[in-house]
Amino acid sequence: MSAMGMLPQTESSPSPLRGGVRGGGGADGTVEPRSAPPPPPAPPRKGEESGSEAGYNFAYLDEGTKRMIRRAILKAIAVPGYQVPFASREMPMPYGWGTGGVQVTAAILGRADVLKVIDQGADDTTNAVSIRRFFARTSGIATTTRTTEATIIQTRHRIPETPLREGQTLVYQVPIPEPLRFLEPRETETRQLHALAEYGAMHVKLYEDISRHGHIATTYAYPVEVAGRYVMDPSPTPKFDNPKMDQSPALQLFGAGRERRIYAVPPYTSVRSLDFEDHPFRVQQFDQPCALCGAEGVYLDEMLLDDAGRRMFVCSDTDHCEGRRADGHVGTGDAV
Amino acid sequence: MLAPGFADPVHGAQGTFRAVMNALARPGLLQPLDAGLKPPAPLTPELAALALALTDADTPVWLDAGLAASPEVAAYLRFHTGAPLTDDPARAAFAFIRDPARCPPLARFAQGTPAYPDTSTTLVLALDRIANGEGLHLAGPGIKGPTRIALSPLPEGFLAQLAENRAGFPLGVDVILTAPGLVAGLPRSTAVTES
Amino acid sequence: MYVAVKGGEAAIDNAHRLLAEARRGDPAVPELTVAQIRAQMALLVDRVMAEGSLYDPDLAALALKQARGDVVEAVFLVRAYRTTLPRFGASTPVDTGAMAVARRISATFKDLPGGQVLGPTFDYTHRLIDFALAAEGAVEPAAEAEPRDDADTCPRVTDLLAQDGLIEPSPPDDGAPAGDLTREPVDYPADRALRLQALARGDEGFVLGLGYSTQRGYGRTHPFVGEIRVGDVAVEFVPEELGFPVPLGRIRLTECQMVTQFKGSGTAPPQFTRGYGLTFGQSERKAMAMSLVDRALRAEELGEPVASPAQDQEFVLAHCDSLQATGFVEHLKLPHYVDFQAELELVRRLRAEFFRDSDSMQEAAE
Amino acid sequence: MATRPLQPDPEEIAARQAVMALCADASRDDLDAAVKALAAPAVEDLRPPETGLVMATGRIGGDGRPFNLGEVSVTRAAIRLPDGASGFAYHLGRDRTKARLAATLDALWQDPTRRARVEAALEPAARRADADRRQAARRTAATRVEFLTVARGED
Repeated sequence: MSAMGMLPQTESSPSPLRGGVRGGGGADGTVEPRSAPPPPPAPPRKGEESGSEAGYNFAYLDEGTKRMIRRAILKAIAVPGYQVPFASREMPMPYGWGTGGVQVTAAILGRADVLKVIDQGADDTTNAVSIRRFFARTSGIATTTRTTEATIIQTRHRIPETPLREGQTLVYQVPIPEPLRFLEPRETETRQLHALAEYGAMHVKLYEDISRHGHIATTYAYPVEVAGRYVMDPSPTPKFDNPKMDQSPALQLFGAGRERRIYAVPPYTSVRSLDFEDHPFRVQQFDQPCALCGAEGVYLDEMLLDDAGRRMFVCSDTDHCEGRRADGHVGTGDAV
Repeated sequence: MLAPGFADPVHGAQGTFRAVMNALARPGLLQPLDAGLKPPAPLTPELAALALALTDADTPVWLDAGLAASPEVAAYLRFHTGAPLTDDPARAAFAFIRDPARCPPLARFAQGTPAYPDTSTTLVLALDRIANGEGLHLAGPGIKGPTRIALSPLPEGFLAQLAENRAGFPLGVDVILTAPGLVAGLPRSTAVTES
Repeated sequence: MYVAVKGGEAAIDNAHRLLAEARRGDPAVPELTVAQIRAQMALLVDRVMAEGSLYDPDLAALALKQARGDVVEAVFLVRAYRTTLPRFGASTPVDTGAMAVARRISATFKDLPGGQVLGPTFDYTHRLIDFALAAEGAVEPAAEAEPRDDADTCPRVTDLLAQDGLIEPSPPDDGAPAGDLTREPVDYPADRALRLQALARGDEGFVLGLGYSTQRGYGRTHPFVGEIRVGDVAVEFVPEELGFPVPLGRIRLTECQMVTQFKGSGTAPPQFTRGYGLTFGQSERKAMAMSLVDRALRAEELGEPVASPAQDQEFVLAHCDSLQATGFVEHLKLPHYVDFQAELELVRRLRAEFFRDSDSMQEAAE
Repeated sequence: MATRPLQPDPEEIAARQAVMALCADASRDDLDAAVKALAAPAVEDLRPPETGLVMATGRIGGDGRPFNLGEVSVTRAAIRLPDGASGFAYHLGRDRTKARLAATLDALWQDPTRRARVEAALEPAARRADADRRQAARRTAATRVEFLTVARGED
């Protein structure tokens, strides 16, 4: 079997138009003319002249992989909330540590972009530092910690407090993209449920919370309905952030590397947190402001100060907090 | 002699993709697209940019009669993309249409399946002119407030076909509109009406 | 009074430097060479190649050195390296029937053409620690004997059984290329070729546990080892520009043919069924376990109830990859304090409500 | 196409494959010695030597439908001699220098007037490979369990 024989094999594929890169050239980003007469005239490898560090393609991924991911992103935008399967690659960081978000960011990133990476809302958490360095090293693009300066923000578990604007893209790292997974572990089943828009089980689950606890006991990864059709997992952001997704001016892209899914919410799209008439959706509230900047109505981290139970609540969004302090806002600076 | 592809393959493809991504994320809004290509006629620079940025050996491509009739176009696309050409619109991942007035009905292209609505065709049309602020009214995800788009030439019965396409959501095709220097998107999620 | 400081960057840098020193260990002890690892930790290298899904002994040995001997970490390095390389294409299928056999045994026939050949095996060694190995020393050279006439003709046991129609034939080659789970996401149900690819690169411990579970009744298949063979096979590839198969060299493989429970129906005569295992390197445990699980995963095809984990292909395929498993299990050590804060707030509220309710109930009772 | 080696003769292909197999098994030093002994002219890369992957495929049950077993690292080289003859090499591993040497030998071998000298230059490597194989077979043979086949006992 030759490499050529492996190429366009749409006949045997169950879903003929899904472009997993198969066999043959292209995987390395070279554009070797597949029917041009051999021997190939040694085209320069794409990216070798463009990458920032010798030996890496720009943003690490080869061009064939980027094309495959880009096609998935376009489909995801066209069908808001639907999880598009994609041929996730093995990245130089572990599955579960943001490989999906990293692949999405790598596929959309250009030289003019300014990248911000946050984890738990903060730019200085270890995994955020590691991912930001990865892109700085492999693409040479500018990075920032300021939400307002960024064109692309990759995030794990938070949406920035500073309202996003048109032209920005928020890329979420997603561990389990399937909102129905914990109700039905089988992919074959959940795929059918989405196809039929059969979301009754999700409502039953939420309602069981109400009958047991008096209210819905889901505090993060709280399911949403997108554009009136698909129920979607917003990634494990606290439900505090769910309202920020609705009608956001920014494009929201979601990448799940290990589970091999990409999905999207276009700007100005309705994102409704599932709820009931007698139990409307409500977000968490904190009893005190940020101890550093005095902000209220923001999400706070709880820091333990000693073994006597003293604790301090501070902004989870470090950039928002710094900005407020630079503007002269101060908190108590001490434990509650 | 074969016409060259992107002067910088990495960033040419990235820039084209971002224009298309923005176009589909904000249906109807015009995005600038100048990839600096000079493909053989009748392929337009915009059609060529999308083909080079998005297609490869994994994406069967359908060409309309005018494009398919040109061996230079086929050679150009084959060399730069390696994409297999298909004459069955229902098998195409991408369809490139130089002559929109004679575009086959949208329903003849792949519509996707209920389990995999992403396995549908993306159509790329070369128009003479696209303008905002006049013409058809758009509504749906990605659209903020009243948005209008005027297209010419328009395939016959296009509006009814788009309505049918929208009614089948989440199945259906996605349409990318190009004109000289411009690209706009009409994803299947967009409702298009005359008034 | 507390103020905020930047936490991560310097700590990460210093952790990496500390790791480099820890990897090297006591500088008074000579440093391991890659050649030493390749030659003397050969079975470990084989395992990294099998689960790394990349046959390259030098690379696997280097990965083990870098990973301080951690198998999964070494597999990870190999897989990430693989992502950066172009794919030239696929080989012609290797012919295990033409294997230059280093070991070949059958549990179903006492003697057979090609013979029972033990090769370099731990079997029948008494597992007593050899303290002499603590010192360096020469090894007695291996014994040699003139190969028998039939040593080069080593038919598969399954072929011998098939001559009498006693065993089902292998699924015929219809010319369709096999699906590749590294190139497209698995769409369930996955066919047997995809399942074998997943098992071949699957975590040895996980596959072993599943195979064992079938023996204990969770999807029992009544297996016999028809044959295990270990040896070298030639790999060939047809480059575009040449149009004929080019020999790339030889690789060591382990193959297991498991002969299992006979089946019959109104239309088909009773015959044995088969499970198949094939792995890079010398790894009988992996190949045997793989063949058990392969057979168990054929339950639906063979009309058996799908009731046990080893028979459930979504369960097996979604969880057998050591990198996916380790990544997701270990990601729990990443910061989760935003989510945990959300849960804390809820639990505090629920507890407050609980005690308020029980207080009022107590008051009502009093 | 001048550089396409048109070889309809199956015997010729088999002989070329045998030399390729020998080069794949041989060490870089073996090939270097052979190329030096042949006083090979300077070669030009048709394509820079490159390391990539070939998906090794097996067959279900050993003889059935193919499946993907896992990849092997492969290095390839394509060169052209000053007289225009081209040579190719693909083999396991990541040694680009060795691949270019093997491609050079492939190009030289295709010239019928040089063929015997190329094979002679590779003779030491061939002898060593053969001796290694024989020794491995003898050691394996010593571990064969011999049964008196007439008097089968009970299991």
